[in-house]
Amino acid sequence: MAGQKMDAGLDILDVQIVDKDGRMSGVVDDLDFSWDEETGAPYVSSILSGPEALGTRLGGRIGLWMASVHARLHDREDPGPAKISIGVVKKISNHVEITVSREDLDISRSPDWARDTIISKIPGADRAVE
Amino acid sequence: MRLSDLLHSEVYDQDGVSVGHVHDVRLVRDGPVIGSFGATFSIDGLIVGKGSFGSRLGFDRAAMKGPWVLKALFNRLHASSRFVPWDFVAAVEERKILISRAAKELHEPKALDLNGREEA
Amino acid sequence: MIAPLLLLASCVAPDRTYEPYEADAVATAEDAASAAQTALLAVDASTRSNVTQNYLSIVLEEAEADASGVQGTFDSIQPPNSEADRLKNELDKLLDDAASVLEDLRIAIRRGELEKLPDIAHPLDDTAKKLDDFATAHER
Amino acid sequence: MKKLIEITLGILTAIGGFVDIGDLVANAESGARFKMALAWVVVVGVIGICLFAEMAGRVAAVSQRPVFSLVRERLGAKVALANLGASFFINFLTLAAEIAGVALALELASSVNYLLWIPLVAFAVWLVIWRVRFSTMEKVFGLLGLCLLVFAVALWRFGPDWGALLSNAAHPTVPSGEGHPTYFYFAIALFGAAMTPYEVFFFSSGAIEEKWTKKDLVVERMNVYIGFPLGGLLSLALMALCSVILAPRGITVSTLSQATLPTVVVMGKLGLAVLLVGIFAATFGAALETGFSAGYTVAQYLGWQWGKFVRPKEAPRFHLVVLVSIIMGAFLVLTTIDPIKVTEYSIVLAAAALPLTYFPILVVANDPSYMGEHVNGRVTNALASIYLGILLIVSVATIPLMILTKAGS
Repeated sequence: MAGQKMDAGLDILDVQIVDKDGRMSGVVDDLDFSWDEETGAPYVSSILSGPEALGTRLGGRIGLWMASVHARLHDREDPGPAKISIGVVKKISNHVEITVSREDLDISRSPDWARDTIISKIPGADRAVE
Repeated sequence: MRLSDLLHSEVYDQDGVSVGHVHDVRLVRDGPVIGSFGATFSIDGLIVGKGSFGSRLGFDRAAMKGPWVLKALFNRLHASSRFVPWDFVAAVEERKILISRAAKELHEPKALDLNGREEA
Repeated sequence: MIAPLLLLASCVAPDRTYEPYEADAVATAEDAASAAQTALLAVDASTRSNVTQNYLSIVLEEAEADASGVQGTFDSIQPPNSEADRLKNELDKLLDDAASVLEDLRIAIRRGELEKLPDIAHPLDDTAKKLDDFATAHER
Repeated sequence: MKKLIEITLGILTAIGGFVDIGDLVANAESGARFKMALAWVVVVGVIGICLFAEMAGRVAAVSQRPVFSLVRERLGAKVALANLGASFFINFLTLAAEIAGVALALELASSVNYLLWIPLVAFAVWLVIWRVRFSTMEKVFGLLGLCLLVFAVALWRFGPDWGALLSNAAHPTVPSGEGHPTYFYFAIALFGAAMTPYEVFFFSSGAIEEKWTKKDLVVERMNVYIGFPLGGLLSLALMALCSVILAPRGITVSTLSQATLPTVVVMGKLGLAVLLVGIFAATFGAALETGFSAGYTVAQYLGWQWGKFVRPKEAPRFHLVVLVSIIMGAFLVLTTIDPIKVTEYSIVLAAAALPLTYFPILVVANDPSYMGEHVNGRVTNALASIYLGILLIVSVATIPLMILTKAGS
């Protein structure tokens, strides 16, 4: 829908992201803009999601704390916030639907500490209940 | 540049007079084609106003009718909102945006309908 | 932010004059009367219909704990003058009476002597009334 | 038949959510101290929870968005984080209180000290969340919770002067010896107990767990309009029982056993057995709901996968939050802190935090970009606007009243 308009804060910021299999894959914590080389106008190039992006946005002590806890659990040196290219977005409505799998996203670049260290070690973690 | 760099920044007109804070950023789908998404959104302009409470509740949507108490309250709060077309933006600095026009040249933002079109 | 508020809400300031001390005495008498009445009601229930011993023992233990708790709190407040001393003596006598019956009740129920409960509880009725009268007399 | 079974979702959230440890304590206490003079608050609370739970359920069924996701989206990351902090803390206190409630019910049945039951109860709560099917869990605790009907049976068998009860409820007066601040403090406690936010966290997330869609709106409304008023009636029956049996003897309620005493006096051993099953089911059900809600709120704020409709390994952080909350809740009550006091604080603080949760629900329920044709009608909006006013007044009045009345003592 060319020419369609929306208000970024109202319609996309803080919206749930859902992957191609309908699995929840984070929240739109921020948007990243690039500059169009011809017109010079900024355009949305990617969605930022995860504690680094949220931490920066929250600012203050809580934001720093959030980013540092995340960094410690994931043992990486400041990789910058996780990005999801706008190119893999399928639809923006009640959810932001994307065309790829959660595992293939930048937000899954670090191993999942909660899953690997704790939850997967409890019997039944792999069993579907329904 | 990130969306959060723009939101809540204070906007000053050509005479250095504050117009208010950025409540929201209006996007329009006319940007470059990226991946399967197609044409991406580029920035249409800034919605700027005094105070900031309730800018993201959706009461500025044309189709949002009620409850009337809240609708009336937020209409009043947002009556002073102004739309700053992106062409007017001269510089984006730390928490501060400078525009190249005078505050009085700005108009109220137009409400969007459910299909993302501005109301006449 | 909430923790200090909870502390503030629950802390007991020392009483420097007679009036607040008397108010504390009234509250103590009311609470002790409530505990005594609870025990009486439980014993009454046990005579009218069969109630499990487990249940009765919990109710009676809690009533005893309640009564000794309020007495302990009251005794920890320093009486500000001699008038308050007299008030304290009067109330302590009643509290002791209630406590001793409640203790006997607990011992009896532990031994499984359910049939003895009404007789043991009997004087508690009178004590509870006196506690009520005390509260009424000093209420303002 | 299928519809009948589906209504158990409503009955679970009503019995386990409406009547939980908070309602048992608040209704018993206010019945014993104020007779029926606070009955109107229960009615106001029931209408309020019906109104907002129906909205939250409808939003979830239509837009597939649970409550805390909306809170984040409408209030923004910062305000929603403050809300998350408050809601999570209050929900945590409630979870701890419910675990203690289950343990106290077991103590009354076994005379084994409740503290010894707590680790076992906490483990059982976690195990049910981990292993038992969502719908099975609802049915079991929903149906067992109906044992609380014994309150109504006991009241009827006691044969009170119905006219006097009604007139006391219709013409509320503050009894002598009680001040107005205490009266309003208890009113807030009852209101908070009736409208605790975890009910809508759970109800809306549960609707998504159950894969409700627009087609289920009729069932959704029946759940709310039958389930919650039923819970409210049971609360009123308990209040009335305490007002006719405890109040005349000057008994104030400070333990769960005192709240059970009127039923036992009237119904004896059998009544006690049924009542303890009912309290067990209601508090256990509410412990499940608050345990889930701990995970729901955090996961929905951060966009993590949540829910029992996926394997635990698919929602590891959600399950970790649930697990840690249950363990911490158990530790809190193991400190021998008075579980009744924890309950009181949880419902009163819940009352103070109500607008944070209910305001975003009201906003989104009016937003056609989510709701399409299913936006609120005029009557709903008129009522909801009045309630928003009430919620704001309650929220502002709570903390000052808490300090003024030394928490109702």
